[in-house]
Amino acid sequence: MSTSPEITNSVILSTEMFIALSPILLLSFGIVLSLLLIAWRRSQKMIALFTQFILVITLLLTIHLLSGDILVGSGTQITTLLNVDRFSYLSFVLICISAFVVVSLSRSVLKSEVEVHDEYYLLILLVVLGAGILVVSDHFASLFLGFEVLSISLVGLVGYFREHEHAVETGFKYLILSATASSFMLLGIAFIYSQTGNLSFAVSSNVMPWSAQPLQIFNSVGILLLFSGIAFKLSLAPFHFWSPDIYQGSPTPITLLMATVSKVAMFTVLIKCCFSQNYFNNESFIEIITVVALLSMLVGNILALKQQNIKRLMAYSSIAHFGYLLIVLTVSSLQNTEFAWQGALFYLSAYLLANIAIFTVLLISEKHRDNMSGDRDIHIVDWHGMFWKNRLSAVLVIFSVLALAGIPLTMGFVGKFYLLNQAVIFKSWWLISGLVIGSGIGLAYYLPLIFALFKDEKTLENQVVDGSGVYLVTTGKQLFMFTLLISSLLFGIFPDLVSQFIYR
Amino acid sequence: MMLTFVILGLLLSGSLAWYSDDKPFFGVRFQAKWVALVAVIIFSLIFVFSVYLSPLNFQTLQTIAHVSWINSLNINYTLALDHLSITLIMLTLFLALICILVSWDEIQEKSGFYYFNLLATFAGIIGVFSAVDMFLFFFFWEVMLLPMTALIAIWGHEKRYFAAIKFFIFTQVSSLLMLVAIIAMAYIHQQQVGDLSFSYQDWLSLELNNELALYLMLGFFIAFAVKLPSVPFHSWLPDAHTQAPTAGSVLLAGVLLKTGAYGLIRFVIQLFPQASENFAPIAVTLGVVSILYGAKMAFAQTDFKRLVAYSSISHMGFVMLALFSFNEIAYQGVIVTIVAHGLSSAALFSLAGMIYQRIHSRNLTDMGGFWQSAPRMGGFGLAFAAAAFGLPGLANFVGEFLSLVGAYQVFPVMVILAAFGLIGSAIYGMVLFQKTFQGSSLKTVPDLSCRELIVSSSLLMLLVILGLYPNLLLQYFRGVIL
Amino acid sequence: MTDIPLAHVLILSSLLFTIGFVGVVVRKNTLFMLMSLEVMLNAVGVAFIGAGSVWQEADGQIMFMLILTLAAAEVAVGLALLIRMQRRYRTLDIDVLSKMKG
Amino acid sequence: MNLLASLPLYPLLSFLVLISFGKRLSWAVASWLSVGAMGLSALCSMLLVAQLSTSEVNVITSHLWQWFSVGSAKVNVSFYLDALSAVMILVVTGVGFLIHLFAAIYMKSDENFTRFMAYMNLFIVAMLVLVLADNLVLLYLGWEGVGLCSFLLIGFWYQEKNNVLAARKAFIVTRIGDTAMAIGLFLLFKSLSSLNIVEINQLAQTSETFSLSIANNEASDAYWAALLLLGGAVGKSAQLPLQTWLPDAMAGPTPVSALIHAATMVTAGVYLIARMNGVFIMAPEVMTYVAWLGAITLLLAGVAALAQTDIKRVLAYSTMSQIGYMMLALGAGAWSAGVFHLMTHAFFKALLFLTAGAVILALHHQQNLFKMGGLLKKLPFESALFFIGLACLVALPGTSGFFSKEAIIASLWLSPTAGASLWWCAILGALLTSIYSCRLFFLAFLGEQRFPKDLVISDHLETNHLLRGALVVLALLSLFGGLFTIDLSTVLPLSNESELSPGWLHAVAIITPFIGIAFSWFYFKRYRSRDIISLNESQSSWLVFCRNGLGFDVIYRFLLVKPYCFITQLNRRDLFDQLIMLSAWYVEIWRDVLSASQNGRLRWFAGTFGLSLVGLILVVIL
Repeated sequence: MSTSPEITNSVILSTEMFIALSPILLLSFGIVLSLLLIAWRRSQKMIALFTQFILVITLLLTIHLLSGDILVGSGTQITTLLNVDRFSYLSFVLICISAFVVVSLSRSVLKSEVEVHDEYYLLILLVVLGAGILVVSDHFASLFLGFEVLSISLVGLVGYFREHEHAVETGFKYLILSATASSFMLLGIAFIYSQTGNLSFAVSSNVMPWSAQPLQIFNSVGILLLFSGIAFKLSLAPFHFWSPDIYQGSPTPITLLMATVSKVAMFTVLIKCCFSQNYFNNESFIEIITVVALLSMLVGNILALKQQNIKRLMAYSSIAHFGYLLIVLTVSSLQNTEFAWQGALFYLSAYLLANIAIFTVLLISEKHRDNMSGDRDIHIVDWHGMFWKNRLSAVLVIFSVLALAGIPLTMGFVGKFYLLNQAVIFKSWWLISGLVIGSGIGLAYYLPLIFALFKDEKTLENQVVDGSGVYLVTTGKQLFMFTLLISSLLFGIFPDLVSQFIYR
Repeated sequence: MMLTFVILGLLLSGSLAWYSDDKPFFGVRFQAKWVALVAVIIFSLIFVFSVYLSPLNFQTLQTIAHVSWINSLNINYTLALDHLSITLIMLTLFLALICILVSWDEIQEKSGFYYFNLLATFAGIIGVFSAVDMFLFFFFWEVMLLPMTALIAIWGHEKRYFAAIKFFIFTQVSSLLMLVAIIAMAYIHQQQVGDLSFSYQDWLSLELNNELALYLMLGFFIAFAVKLPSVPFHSWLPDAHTQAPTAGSVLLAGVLLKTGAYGLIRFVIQLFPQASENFAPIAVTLGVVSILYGAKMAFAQTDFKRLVAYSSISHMGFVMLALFSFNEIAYQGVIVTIVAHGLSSAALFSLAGMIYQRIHSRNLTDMGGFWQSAPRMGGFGLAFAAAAFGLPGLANFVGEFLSLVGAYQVFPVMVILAAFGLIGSAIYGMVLFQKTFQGSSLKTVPDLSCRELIVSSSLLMLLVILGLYPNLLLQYFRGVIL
Repeated sequence: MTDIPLAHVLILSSLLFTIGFVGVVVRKNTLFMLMSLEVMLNAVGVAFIGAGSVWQEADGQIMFMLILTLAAAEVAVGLALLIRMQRRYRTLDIDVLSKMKG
Repeated sequence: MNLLASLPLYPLLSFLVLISFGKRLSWAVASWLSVGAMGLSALCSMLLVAQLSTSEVNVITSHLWQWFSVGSAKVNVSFYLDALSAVMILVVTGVGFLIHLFAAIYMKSDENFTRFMAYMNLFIVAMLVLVLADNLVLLYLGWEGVGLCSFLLIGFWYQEKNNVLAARKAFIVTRIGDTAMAIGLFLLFKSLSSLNIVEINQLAQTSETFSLSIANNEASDAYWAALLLLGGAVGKSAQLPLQTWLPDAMAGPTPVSALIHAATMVTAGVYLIARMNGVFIMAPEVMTYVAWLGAITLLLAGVAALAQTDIKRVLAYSTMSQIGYMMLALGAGAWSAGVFHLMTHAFFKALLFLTAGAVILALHHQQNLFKMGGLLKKLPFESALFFIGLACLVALPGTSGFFSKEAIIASLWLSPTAGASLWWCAILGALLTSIYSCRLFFLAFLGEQRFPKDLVISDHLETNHLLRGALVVLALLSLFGGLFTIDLSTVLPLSNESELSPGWLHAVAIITPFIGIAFSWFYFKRYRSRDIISLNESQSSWLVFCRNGLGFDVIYRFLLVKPYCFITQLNRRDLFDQLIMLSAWYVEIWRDVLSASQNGRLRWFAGTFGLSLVGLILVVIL
């Protein structure tokens, strides 16, 4: 239910604003076109190709806008709701890339079904649209709108394959919990609105009207509730309970979608909201951030320790990673928000790359096992000896796991280095020790995962993968995996390639 | 430039060895181990000649390569050499030869990947010894760990995964502390001098207040104390040694422990002279405790490799004691001990490997009386055990004697306690030698093959030469005032 | 303009919200969970209306309009899932849906 | 390469040849090589001594290369020959050559003969380096080398368990002494900042800080340095605290006991104290400790020798007591008397051991005295030689033992650091010596034949002229050794015989051996009477206590060995490792708790939402 702004008179939307917003407009136009396409001819291949086409066009347009000079400085304000600046469109680039990957991966998953799944692609486009709105939002209403578009379409996607045993359970859990979270967030927004009187992120101190005296308690509780809603979506520590089950229950491409698109969007909007409202000099907010960050670093890593199911393991590791990312928020003054943004974006791109790689290999081994009957989830034991059977995917997994663990030679390390830079500058010693202990515990489950690839016990007790174990991987997939490997290595050793693109 | 050439060359030849493992190549069945051997020989010759011929005076740090890497944080790829790193790199290259020869026919399956990991570790270690930009140092410090952990995890013995994980986590967590210290130092440099810099030479000129300097020094000290296993952080070493393949433990004991000592010399003593001066009493007690504790634990072991591992902890205790006594004689003792311990522990571990290949067990109880059937191995075993407990005439004695004489000037009581370590080392040296070679002979064991003979005799020859003429090494370290 | 102090409105909406929340946590039947979700959303609506009236702006009411649409969308999807659950598990008890553990 | 540098070279070369070729060499070639090398070095040492006596500066040095430098002090591999080391090299190479000759024949039947001779040569090299070293570090090298060779030779027949244990015990006990000496070295370097022996002796006298007793504690550097050097000497020469290893060292072949545990190695401690007299003079209290130590060891060893049943252990304890005499002499300041006794003792103790070896071989490895008896008739030649040895041991007038022991006893009465009481100990020791020698002689040679009649005496030792020649030379040396008046005045400080000690001292000293002989003639009548066939040693608890070395072994095992083993076994699994594993286990517990919280129930998830909100509010408020 996207509202297309062209109908209102043009004074609100000048051409320059129109250009600035063009990627998101193009996206929504694309959704409408795909609806028409479904109405015209229902063919699985057509809709998939069209969605990929739309995403590529949006991506190219955003990159063109970025390389241009429209988005310099604090960015253009489009109506009070949206504010487009460099960093939001940089994260939108990340979102489009991962959405494109999700769409191309799910083409092979959907092929095995019998009826046509065009609404699957539509929902993915809606998720991307929601993320797009979130990324550029500057107002609580647009935040709320983006949040809801994202969550509702994800609910549809999460329980997509009806005959999977956990489909209903996952759908229901996600629906109820995201509804609760959004209502908590709304309550928070209501409280903040009642105190400050304005819903937009831009700080304006209009005076309290005559009767009500300012109730400071509601303002800070409001901020807390707002943060809890966002924290739910980022699956940070105290609100992380939903993510393992949903990650495990939903189909793999959708898990990837959730792990990348929704989290990147939510984190960008969290940074935008914090920096524009300069919450960072609000002392209690920093305290909450530190507590939540520490909790998620420890809980995320500890929970993953003996986890055998790879999807749940990825869920826990993403909890931990967003715990690390929260360090970015503990900025001490306005002018080094620039540096915080760079650190966050670099770390997010490293995290994305690693997740995409692991989920691609996960999908391949799942597809291989599907035609072997039994659709049980992939466990670490299924990946035994993969290094000796198909080397490329094993090397890819090794490097992405190392990136997640933050070992040099990979992009993850440079990301962690930036975070540490941030933490050391602002002397947040608690977060540093949390980071050190967290990555120490993290190694205790990343390393067994890597060693499992090398184990080639001849006697596989639960014979899941057949003797040969050599997956037949289409050349397209191999090429894709090869590019992923090369890019993760290249960006790891020469991080300047990425950062000079961010730092302009 | 030649150093980068050596490092990259080792990596490339490792991948060549991996790629060309038993593939027919112009008719001859190419073997990874030959590729590795030839590569190491070539690169060590290149290194030796280029150092020998280079006009630079290596008394102080001479930068070899300087290329900008991450210019947003002013990090650049700078390598530098001085006498200390040259000696250690030469020790590494020599032990590289020994590792390849030792694992000649021990590694049968997946040997291509094995030699890749081996050469990659050597490249990482040479990088560690020569990196001067702290970020690059940390980069090599971690890169060196990956192939080493792979070596332990894939070709190790029964409990290899646990040992590999423990080894990795120990070093990783402690080096993260070092990373925090590095970043903090970089920012202090920014505050004091204006621009952000990670290069070691710039940091030498910083002056820090005492309390901050102590914390920073501790950050570095813990990372190197874990690597040079001093007592509280040593428990990864016995596990890593017992489970690693022979070449792995030769490499681990011979060189990886030396990176800890090198780090202490370069980045703790010279970077924070004042802070380490008032930290010295604690560090010296740590050193003495690890000498006595290592000797005591070594005596209690029944596993050959575990015993030798604990003995290296004891030997490294001498290094810690001598380093923190800030005495010029002790510093020379440290240099000789480092090289001597590198050779003698590498020798003992290759001996352990030879015995393991013959009786497929490391347990001292099922050894005994090998002197009867393998007199030459017995002779070498005696010489290496003698080196371990510091028999004069072999290199370890010179190192220990100089360290203790130097340290005595500053900490007399501590040195007397450390001297009990000499008795302790004699006891475990006896236990090690007598349980394997003397006593009633249970099994007959074939004597040394010619390959093993080359390995042992080259090691012994070096130990004797260094023992009787240590000036070969010490002339470079005259008058180096810490 | 009946001058109901802002605090009262906020406290009312918080109370209503907690009632809805407790409803979600305690009720075993999925239908009632959806209903208590509605209660929570409406409580937030009240808060917005109250805040809007204090600041003499229409923002609060616009937000309430948005919340209504949201509530409608959620209930629609919720009921669809409800029907699927009824057909699959023959019961509406929420604890049936807790197979994924650990 | 002048003569002095070549002295240790010959045995070293023969050692290298023997080791590298090992079993491929036949007996003849190996024995010729080793004995020949020894002969060459003996000849060379005689030439050197002759050269020394003619040269006016009475010191010969030869510098090989600079080993390393400790700060400003240069530690180099160079040899230094003066009167004292001349005596020592004569003893080492002379007696060593004769023992090598005997060993070549004695060990003929052993299959790793070459390894044995190689070790013997290596031992001689190490001993020569020890004696000729011009600085303490080179001396320490010789010192440890000698310790290693004694370990190898004691544990030569390493198949039996107790040989292995004896070798280990010898090495570790001497190693304790060596560590004490090493610490002494460090102290000497710290206070005198030089390691060269001659410099140290001069500096010790001149530098005032060295002997100045520091105000608070009265012990001065000299006191500690001397005490530590004494610790080293005590370890090597098997004196009181560290003497338990010598009796067990008899597990090695007899030539080894002769060479190492009688003539050369055990005297290294005496040599060290004599050589470092400069330091000891500056610490008179330590000199008295040395004297008292020597006296007590003297008495203990004498008592223990009385109760032994094995012929070699008797000789071992007698060596210990004779070295006690030397220590007593050095403690009393009679430096040259001590060294003189060292020389004569080397001759007759080597003679005693070799003849005992011949007797043991003749009786097919029978070492128990109570299984011998009546050998005078069976082995007249050996018994005569044994009698000569015992005569010198007991110091009957005219024998070399008499001259050296009298010199020591005479100088005790008046010496400042020793006194009358020590003189009486020396006399009592002489008495004990004569008693156990007679007991030994009666048991072994007089009395009834207690070994089985049909035992044919293996005679291949008898007919060997070379062997007999060697023994005869040794006998002559021990009889007339006393006549060589070695003039050590240039090296060692003169002891004060100036004022005369009371006349009757001399008489008492001469009579005591005869009193002892007379007493044992009647007391041990049973042993020498012809008609008693079976004799077995009495098992009275007191005698068994003495036989096991007066309980020192038991004490040490109880005080040191057991607790050390207990502690190591207690902490086998490495306390620190447990701590780390504890933290890993703690994380494990948290993992189980948290994964239980993931119970998959939707209502629980919603509930945690509210709970965590309340928690965070509390955090904000606190």
